[in-house]
Amino acid sequence: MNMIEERVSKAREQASEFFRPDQVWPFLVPDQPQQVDVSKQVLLYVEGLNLSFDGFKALNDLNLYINDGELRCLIGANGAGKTTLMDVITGKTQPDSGTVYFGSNINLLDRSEDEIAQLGIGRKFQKPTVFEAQTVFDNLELSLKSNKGVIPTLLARLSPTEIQRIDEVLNIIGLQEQRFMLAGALSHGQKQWLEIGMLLMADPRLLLVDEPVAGMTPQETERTAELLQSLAGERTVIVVEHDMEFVRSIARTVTVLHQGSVLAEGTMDQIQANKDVIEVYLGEDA
Amino acid sequence: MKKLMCISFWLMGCLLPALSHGAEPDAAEAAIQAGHSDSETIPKLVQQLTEKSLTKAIPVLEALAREGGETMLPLFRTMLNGDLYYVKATGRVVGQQEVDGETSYKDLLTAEPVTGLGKRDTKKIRVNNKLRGFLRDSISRIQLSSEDPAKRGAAVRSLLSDLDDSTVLAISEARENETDADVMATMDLALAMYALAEGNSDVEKMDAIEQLSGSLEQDVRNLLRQYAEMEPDHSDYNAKASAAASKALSKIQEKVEFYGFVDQLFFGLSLGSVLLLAAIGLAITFGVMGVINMAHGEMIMLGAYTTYIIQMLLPNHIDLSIWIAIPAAFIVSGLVGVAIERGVIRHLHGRPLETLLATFGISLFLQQLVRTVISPQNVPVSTPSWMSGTLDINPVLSLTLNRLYILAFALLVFFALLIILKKTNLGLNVRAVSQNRAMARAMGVRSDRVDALTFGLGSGIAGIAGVALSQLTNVGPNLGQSYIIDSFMVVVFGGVGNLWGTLVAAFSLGIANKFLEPVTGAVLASILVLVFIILFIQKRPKGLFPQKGRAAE
Amino acid sequence: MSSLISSIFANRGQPGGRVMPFVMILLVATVLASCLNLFTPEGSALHVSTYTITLLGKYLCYAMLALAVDVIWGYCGILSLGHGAFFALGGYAMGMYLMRQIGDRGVYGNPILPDFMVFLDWQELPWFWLGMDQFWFAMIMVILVPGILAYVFGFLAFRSRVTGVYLSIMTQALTYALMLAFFRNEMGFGGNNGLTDFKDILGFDLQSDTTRIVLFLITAALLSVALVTSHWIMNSRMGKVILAVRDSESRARFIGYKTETYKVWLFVYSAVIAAVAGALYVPQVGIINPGEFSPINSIEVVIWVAVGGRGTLIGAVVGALLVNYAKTRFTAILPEGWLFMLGALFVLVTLYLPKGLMGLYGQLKDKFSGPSGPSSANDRKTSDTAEGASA
Amino acid sequence: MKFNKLFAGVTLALGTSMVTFTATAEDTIKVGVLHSLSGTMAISETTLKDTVLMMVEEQNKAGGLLGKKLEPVVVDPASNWPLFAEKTRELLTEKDVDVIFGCWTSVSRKSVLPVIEELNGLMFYPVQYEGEESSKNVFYTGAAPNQQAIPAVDYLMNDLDVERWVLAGTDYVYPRTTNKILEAYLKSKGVDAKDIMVNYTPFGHSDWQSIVSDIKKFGSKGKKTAVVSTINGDANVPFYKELGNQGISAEDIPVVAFSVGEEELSGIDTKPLVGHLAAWNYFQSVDTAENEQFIDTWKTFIKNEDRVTNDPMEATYIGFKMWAQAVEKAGTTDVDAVEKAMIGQEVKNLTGGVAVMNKNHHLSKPVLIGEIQDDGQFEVVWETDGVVAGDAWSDFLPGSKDLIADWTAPTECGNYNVKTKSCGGSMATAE
Repeated sequence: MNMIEERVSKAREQASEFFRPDQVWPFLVPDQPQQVDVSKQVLLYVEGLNLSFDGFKALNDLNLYINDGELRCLIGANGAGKTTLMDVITGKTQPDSGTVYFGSNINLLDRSEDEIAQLGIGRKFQKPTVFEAQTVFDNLELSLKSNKGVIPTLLARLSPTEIQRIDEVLNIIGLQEQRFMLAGALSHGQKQWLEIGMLLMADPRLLLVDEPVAGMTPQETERTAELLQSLAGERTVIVVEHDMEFVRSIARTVTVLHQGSVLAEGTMDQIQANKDVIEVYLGEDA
Repeated sequence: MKKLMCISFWLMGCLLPALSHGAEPDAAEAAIQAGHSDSETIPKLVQQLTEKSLTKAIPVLEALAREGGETMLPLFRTMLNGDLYYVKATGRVVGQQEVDGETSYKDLLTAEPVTGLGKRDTKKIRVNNKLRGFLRDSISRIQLSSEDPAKRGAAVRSLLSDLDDSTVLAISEARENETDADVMATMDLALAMYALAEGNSDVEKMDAIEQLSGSLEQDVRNLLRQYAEMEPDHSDYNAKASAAASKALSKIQEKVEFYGFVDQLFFGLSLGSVLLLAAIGLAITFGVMGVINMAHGEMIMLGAYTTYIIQMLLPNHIDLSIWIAIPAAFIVSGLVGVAIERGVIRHLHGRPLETLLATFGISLFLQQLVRTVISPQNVPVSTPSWMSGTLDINPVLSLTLNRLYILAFALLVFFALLIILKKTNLGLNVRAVSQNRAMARAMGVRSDRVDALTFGLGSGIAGIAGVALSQLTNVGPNLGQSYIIDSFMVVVFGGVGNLWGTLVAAFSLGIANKFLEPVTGAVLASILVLVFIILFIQKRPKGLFPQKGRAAE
Repeated sequence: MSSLISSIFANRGQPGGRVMPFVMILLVATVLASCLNLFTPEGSALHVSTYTITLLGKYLCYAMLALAVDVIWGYCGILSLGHGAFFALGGYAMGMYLMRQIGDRGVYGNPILPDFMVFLDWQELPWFWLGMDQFWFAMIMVILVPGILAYVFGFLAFRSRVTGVYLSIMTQALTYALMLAFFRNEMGFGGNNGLTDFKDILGFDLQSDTTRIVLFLITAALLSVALVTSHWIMNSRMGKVILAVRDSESRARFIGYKTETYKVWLFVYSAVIAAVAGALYVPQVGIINPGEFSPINSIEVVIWVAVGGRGTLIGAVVGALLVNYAKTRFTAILPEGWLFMLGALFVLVTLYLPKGLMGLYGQLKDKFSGPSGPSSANDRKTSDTAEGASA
Repeated sequence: MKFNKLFAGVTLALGTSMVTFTATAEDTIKVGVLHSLSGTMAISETTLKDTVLMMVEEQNKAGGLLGKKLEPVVVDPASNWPLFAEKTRELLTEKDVDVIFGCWTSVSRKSVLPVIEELNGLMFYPVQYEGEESSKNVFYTGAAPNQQAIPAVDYLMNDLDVERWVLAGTDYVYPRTTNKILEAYLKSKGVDAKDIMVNYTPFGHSDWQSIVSDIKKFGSKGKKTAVVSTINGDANVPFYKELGNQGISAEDIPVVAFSVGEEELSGIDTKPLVGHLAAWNYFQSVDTAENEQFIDTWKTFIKNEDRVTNDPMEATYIGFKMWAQAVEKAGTTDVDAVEKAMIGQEVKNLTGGVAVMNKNHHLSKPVLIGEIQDDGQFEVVWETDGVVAGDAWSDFLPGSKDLIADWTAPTECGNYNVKTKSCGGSMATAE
């Protein structure tokens, strides 16, 4: 008897909760663009991340904090989990456990790739991926920060400010001459630049850059270093790179990954002096 | 015991396919020569067969059976097979035989060969179903005294549906001298049925019901049902017997339902084995190489046509033809597969959608080729004698032999393939190329050769599947078309690149289909299965057993 | 200054090609043919027979279907082997309307039930036939039913990222399942016989030449509308997103486009074009039956597109017209040879004409007038990567 | 832009080339042949095309018709139903044929019907079908259900004492209708509803295990059982094979089929079929002088000793002969005149007796039942006394029991309702 009463009252409670006049139902709440909360000066929180593929631990209790406006380099041997980490941050892969927060308020694991991109996290792939069948200009136009719903996109017209913005970026990446060339016809280095340009178009808060100078000439590498350095401060940049010279030239803080977790963190000099690192990573080179 | 019999029977079927023919008629002929019949009446009666119309033939045959007894066996058998003729000119009744394409005749009463007759000189003595039924019954009755216990048992069983005084008398006489336990049990059953049907005392009937209650024989059930459902105003009504009968019936029913379930399971497994055979070649070309071969169905078709051609070439060795056809079909389809790979697919590497279109074109081409070269009609493929018939477990459960063989064959092919891929050098190369082409090439694997061989292997196995399918269904230009969608479904459902997945998928789809069919009907069952797969793939895009890890991305 | 130049040239190498002149030619040709049918005497050398008109009308419906396939295959890399299903569903919706229009003129004279239902002893109209006697309702159904099916299928498939070959096979299974279903007489769509023996549409006699001409012109007009709309979509930023999805879906996602939504809506758009084509097809050929669902029909459409040149709107239309015209001609001369030809066409086009006739035209132009721009020089390469991405 | 000009040229060229000039040679009578030569139905229909060509050749040898030669016009509708309508229009308007012999499936006939009525053509349809149709412009020379199904059931009931019935068919209109008619007929004969089992399968069904096992169970209830099969084409072989494999012989449960003829048997291993039955109006094995001559002519014409003849071929033969006679009688090939002259025409059957064209455009023919022999031929085991008149509208269907067809004055209606005394439906308004 008691039990039934209890249940009825509980149900009534639930029902009244559901029909509360001062609230809309959760599924009717419009998606509000959330502001990233960086009051703690930290832009990215990665905590306790675990991920395994068929028994192979790609990420092993990984913890990483990136400050707002920082330029961070990630280094590590192949299979250390660098790319997998990026996959997790950008929503491509779901971890087995752990949390990833953008600012202190946005849980990235709840979101899909495109939502994460719209939050202002841009990613450059290891292998340059641009839309090869379209012109450089179109590539940049597509990357504009704009409403990316179907109907707005269908009706979108380039405004003068947007065209100006594209020109600006074309200048930065040095591809004004090639603006009407198909992206597929660009050289490897130019594609890398174009991809970085596409990231810039979106005006991102956080840039994840995977091996930006692979296959570049020394001059191009130098320009890339300059570019990345100029970005830091206003934006936050995480660079994954194998080229130690390049890392040294840009990095303020370096994080070393090994077997899916953080091995060491510090300035380049500190890292190079770190025993563990010498053993597992630099040791191989020496 | 049954299991043992089953296995030994199977082995015999496999090893001695050619031996099952032609031993028995001679024994019966010897009996004729001993000849104790009335030399006057029998030939006269036989003569009447050529004159009487079909409806009047039964009294003549009855008289013959009465007069001739065992000596009539060859005549009855020949007539049953439709090989009884008479010479137009003389009216002499002869049996026709075909040996190695040669037609010969012999007198059935004297067993003397009759020479000098051509096909035009004789006319067939017609039989219809009524006559066939009668002949079969007579043969059974005569065979009650056969040497072979299995034959005696079959004879009694076939008489169960038609028990009359004379039959029962014959059975009870035979019962006296019977030594074989199984046959004795069947005979007792027959006598019990008779006692229930015609008996006088209640005690007798109750005993009979008691005796019948464990039997699965269809005729027993019908008889019991008669009693169980008998209306109270019926003259034979007996409340006690009726209750006992319905109790016995429900006991039997439980068993029947169980065996019905087993039967359905077997149907499902059998359909699954067909799906497995059809899909397994695809699992290799699609799963391992990533090539969509829409001409896969036509590889199956080529295999089936190879069987047909082998049977055309060896018309007198149907029993052997399958054994020749299996390697032949493998080679034919395999070579065509290699040719397709070298000629077309190689040029479309890394463009799977294009491969799909090109191979679809090839499939149209091959179909039309068969139509033009062979015939647009279906072609006849015979079933070897060792593959026809059933394996009777009990009266309600009998498994058809050809399905049983195909089930075993499908599993054999599957495991052979598994071993090839796991243990041989070719398998190693195939797996290497499928996982990382560039690296395999760098290691010295000749990837183009491996591609051609893999494709040949997949196609060859499709050819073998064609041999099996030729035993079940039409062999015609459209054969492949009807299996291609199902094959794709199986592979996709199981998970591309996973042979075990294909196995599980084939059998689960087969069984699901067969268990749905009684509820929904055949069409709706296949629609439901298709819709289920479509939804399933949305849920798990990589199938039941997906390949995991970064390599799978 | 530089921004001005950008805006002018932003549309260079436009994905749709030049479509307006083509539409003009199409419309002029159809109107001309119609006039020649209506206003010239039968024996005249210029007379276009009604037979030719129905034939051309059929071709135009096919062209529209090809356009639908091209929109998703050529531009978005989704190879649908089941577009015949949407075509047939549109056709069935139209067929149901036409069936209801027969009224009591059927052989059994039943004012409500179509003949095949009387035949099978049905007592009342199934619920899904209700309302189909209203033209507006039927036309909504023409669009709604295939549209919703495409939406549900696309939503499920694209959300779970079924792509490439898997998707092709699933679409094939979809149309195959529908074919089996429509073959069932219990479904209430006339089983194997389908719907036929139509009398009139909106009160106009379907057998009069004028009605035929009007249907023919409407088909041409709607094909033009579809061409222009598709052209507009493909030249908008959405078109660029669609190309981006085809060439590198993950990149598109990482710059913030919800690609599955784009794919779903494009799929629905394409399905609706196919459905409208089917709805126009039925009154012109006079019958719709489950054979239209058969997977081989859908695959044939793909080859029309491939022949014409995928990724160009005009190519799809031209391909459909050419292949079907060839089919009409060759089956008359050598019925047995047609399948050989069709088979060979599949193989040769995929091997040697990956961009179809429109691509061939580009290739030839380059050969004779020298390399004129970067776009054609890179055709081959881009098509390769396009495929790689869609795999 | 260049391309567009080019394309414009091409379209114009296409357009004009289709404005075909029909060279109207007045000295021939054109005979249209509308049978699929490719696609799924080509297997069956190609034979009928050849039969018509043979009949045309024979007729021309005998001096043609009305002093003119006959000229066959063959088109290929490719087993594609809309294409049947299109090709009919082509035959009637572009090729100006005087008569069409064609169609096999019901759906192809239904597709052709509106066109042939619109353009007032004349067609002969040579295949057994479900009935429920009579068009002014079509003559049906194949069997209606009462000329095949009902006699077959009578035979099973009276001669084989069958009490339980399995009606198994492919799921399309012919089996559906035939089974509806049979169900009503059996019930009218006092058969209980639970002694009838109806089953439908899709086209080309190949896995018959469950259904055959159901039939076996259904047939093991102690009453004599028979299967009435309207299973179509390709599905038959696996069906009979499964029957044989599950040990069901023709004596236990005979199967009587309406779609299995000599032509179908020539493509299969007949061993499992021996003893099963088929009902037709014609069997190749029937021993008459006309038949012998027909078979000889056929084998010479087709240059193949192994080719067989079958019922639809006889129907084509009868239809062609009747048409020729009607044209002679009318003295013209004008459709209306020939249509009037057709009614009452008589042609000797190949199986003996005389076929008569009735007022409802259906034939009166004898019905034969044959048992399948191991050489792929049939042994006639039963035949009707005299001929049976084809019934366009079945008396056993509620929708059509009051309908008759009568194309003579004053009725002139394909679906005349004898109760309301009115001509319902399309045929009346089309006049």
